[in-house]
Amino acid sequence: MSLPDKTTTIEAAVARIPDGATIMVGGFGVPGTPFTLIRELVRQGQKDLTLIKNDANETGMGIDLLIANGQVKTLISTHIGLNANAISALNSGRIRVEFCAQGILAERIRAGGAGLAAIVTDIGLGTELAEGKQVVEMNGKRLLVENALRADVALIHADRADPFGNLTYAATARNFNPLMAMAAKMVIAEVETLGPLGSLSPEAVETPGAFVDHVAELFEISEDYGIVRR
Amino acid sequence: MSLPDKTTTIEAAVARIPDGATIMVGGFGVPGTPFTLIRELVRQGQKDLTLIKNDANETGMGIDLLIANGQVKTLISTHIGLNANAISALNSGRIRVEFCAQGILAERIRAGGAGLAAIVTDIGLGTELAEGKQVVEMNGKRLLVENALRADVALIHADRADPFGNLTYAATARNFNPLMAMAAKMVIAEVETLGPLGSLSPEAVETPGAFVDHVAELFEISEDYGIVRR
Amino acid sequence: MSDAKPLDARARMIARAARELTAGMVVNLGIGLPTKVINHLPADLPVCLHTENGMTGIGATLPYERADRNLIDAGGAYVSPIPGSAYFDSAVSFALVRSGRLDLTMLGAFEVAQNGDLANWKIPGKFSPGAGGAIELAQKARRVVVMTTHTDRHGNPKLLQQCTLPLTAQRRVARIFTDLAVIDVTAHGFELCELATGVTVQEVTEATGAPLIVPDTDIPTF
Amino acid sequence: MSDAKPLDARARMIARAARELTAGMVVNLGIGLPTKVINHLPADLPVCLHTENGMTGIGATLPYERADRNLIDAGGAYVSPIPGSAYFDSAVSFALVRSGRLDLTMLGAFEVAQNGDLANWKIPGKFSPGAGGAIELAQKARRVVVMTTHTDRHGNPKLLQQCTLPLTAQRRVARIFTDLAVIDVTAHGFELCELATGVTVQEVTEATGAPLIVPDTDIPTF
Repeated sequence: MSLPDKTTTIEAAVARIPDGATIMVGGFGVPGTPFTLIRELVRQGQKDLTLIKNDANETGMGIDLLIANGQVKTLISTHIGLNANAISALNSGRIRVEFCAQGILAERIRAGGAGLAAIVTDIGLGTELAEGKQVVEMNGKRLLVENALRADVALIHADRADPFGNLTYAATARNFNPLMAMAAKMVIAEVETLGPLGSLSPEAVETPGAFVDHVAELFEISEDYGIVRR
Repeated sequence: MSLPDKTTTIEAAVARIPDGATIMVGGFGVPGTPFTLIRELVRQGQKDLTLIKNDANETGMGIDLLIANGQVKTLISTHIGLNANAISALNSGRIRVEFCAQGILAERIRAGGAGLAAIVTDIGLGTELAEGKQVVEMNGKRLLVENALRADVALIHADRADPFGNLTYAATARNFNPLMAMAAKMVIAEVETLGPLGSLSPEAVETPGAFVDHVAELFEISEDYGIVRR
Repeated sequence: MSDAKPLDARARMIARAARELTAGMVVNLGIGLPTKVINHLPADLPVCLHTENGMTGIGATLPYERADRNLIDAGGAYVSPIPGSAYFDSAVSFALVRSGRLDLTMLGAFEVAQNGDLANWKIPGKFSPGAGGAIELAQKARRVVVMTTHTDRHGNPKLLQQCTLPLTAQRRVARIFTDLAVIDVTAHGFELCELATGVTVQEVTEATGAPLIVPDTDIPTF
Repeated sequence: MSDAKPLDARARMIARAARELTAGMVVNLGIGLPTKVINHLPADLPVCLHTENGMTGIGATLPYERADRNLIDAGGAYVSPIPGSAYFDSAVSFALVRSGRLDLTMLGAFEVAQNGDLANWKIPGKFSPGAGGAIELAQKARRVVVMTTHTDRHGNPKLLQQCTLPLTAQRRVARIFTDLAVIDVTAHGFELCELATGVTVQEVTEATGAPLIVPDTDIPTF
């Protein structure tokens, strides 16, 4: 037995994304953000996108380029405070933003990746984040039903990969990547180093390749990925 | 800054378990079953235990010793077909068994470890496993609410560890261990190899030590852990 | 499949079922008979085998002497990794099943109904060991096929109008491989697709506990 | 703390708050002021610092020249590992928070009410960037303490009878470290515990927007 080869190019992978897609984008700040896939999505210009991402990156970086280019309709996020452009796009109504508590966003994505319909939690009770949410009663306590999130596409940044799509991540560049890599119909991973099958120990794999559809090696690590001097 | 030292002995760790405790026990078949902790629990004789474990091991092994010794009141499990003693204990009413679909047991434990109240799923709809379960309606569909599981104690078998309780697992000895290691008030890990702080790469850690309370090194890997010739 | 001597009915069924696995699939083979198809897969076929206790990329089964005590499949067989294997916990393992990443599962059966209902985990009063992972595999794999003897050891049909035993999943079985035939579950009921060598349509019809649609065309044999 | 020159009020507050961390704790220090307590922790104190973007065992903050581009804390500072650090994904990170493994979180505040309500994430019409991880930290850490200036930049009190801003969490704040005092949230409201050097009880009372319980005993200073 062998394992299927899923390697492709950044261009070909992104070309599979249609207008109107819901796209999960990995990353928390710079680490783990798939900047190259995002730049290609800007170049190809797909429209009316719904993005799901922890944060809006910073002005001029990452998904801010998609927002600035008018490609984003809705953003589901936890915190956009480092991106003044995103805040002004929100305030002017150019994009719609749904905020979610950070760990609950992680769990909703994970629930989507785990094939669950929802999670039940007390997080947000007594705050405005609970407003309008479905409530369920368990053992006499009222709790919130937070529906699972799935996406048409997940854009993942991984450190190492093999052609089957087994992935590993560097340090805090994990964050939302392993979760999103389970939760989309089409999972595209840009990877810093692509090795042959067998180059990753089965114990080191963090995202099993069975979840991943397309693997594109980065032949250059652009400045986007570098240290941000504030 | 340094990190707390949680090393102890098998005896001292198990002595912290009271009668009547609910105990999660790692393992799927032999791999990952904490046989040494279980044997010490048999020796100390704590009573009226509720066990949560994927399977009942095989006759004369693992938690079968606790069942045979009359220490188990209730078992929450997915499949006990390899243990004729457990089936006869169930049939004669000596123990009560709650069956759960395997992946849903995993998710209920994980939900407990993640501080969630429940998960919502369609698994089991149309089967007798759905009987008596709480139902919630989402988007016109009836779904099952499966409550999260937490335990007083989790007994974990790990491959390598450091004194803070960071853990790694070998091959398919992972199974329920990383999930249970998040889901109990007191987490006790028996470990095959205990190294100093820094002996595990931060990227290799599968269970962060912050979830773990006690770490006991195994100075002997007994026959229990060996190959089973059927 | 290149055996010199003729295959017996069981081996023929297994070899035929193995052809259900095609390039690119992620596949879970149930404990027992379905696991046997591994020995009939071409060495160069790119498929990913999954086992619910936490592994993708299952390689050869190992004899006890060469086994790794920490590496088993869900049936307890000692297996080996291949280049590209991955290990993961039970939550990730079933996440893969429930989220639609499992292209195919091949399961054993006590009973299959003509609407695709499957019963394979419990015989009340006789056999109640718990469902393990069967419910999720049957309910969530993209395609569910069954491999089973056509009748039980007493000669009673296992393919029925309705299941009598507790269900594993409703309306999920797409195809059944037996020692007598390959049968599809269609909107109109069981439909004969292929016959085992030396078996007649009448034999299959008689061994089936529900109406069997027999196409007008030639029926291939396996 | 062994500085030769006297500490200013802000540094004194930070140094005092650092003493809230005791041996064995798992601690999340909020972005901004709370992060500064790191520099006041004894080198041999066994505590585990957690950051919500996925790390336990946070070591020293690094200058840009020596930073690892993939290793930041939730505030974006480049940090380093220590022996025993671990990296994990965002789901595991908040699992740790929500399941009771976080012994202490120290957060900033816009407002704290005398019943322990906290508002620290939104000023309607002015500042609505999203709550990030604040709600879960405030709602689920075993102990929630706040570090903040006693009044806002206009001199208005931040310790109030009731919060006016959208809440982060209800009745969760146990203690408040300010530039003027250490104040506990009790069943009866704010209670003065310690005074900053050179600050009088009257100054604290006047800067507090709710009744302040002042014990009869000597008030320690910091």
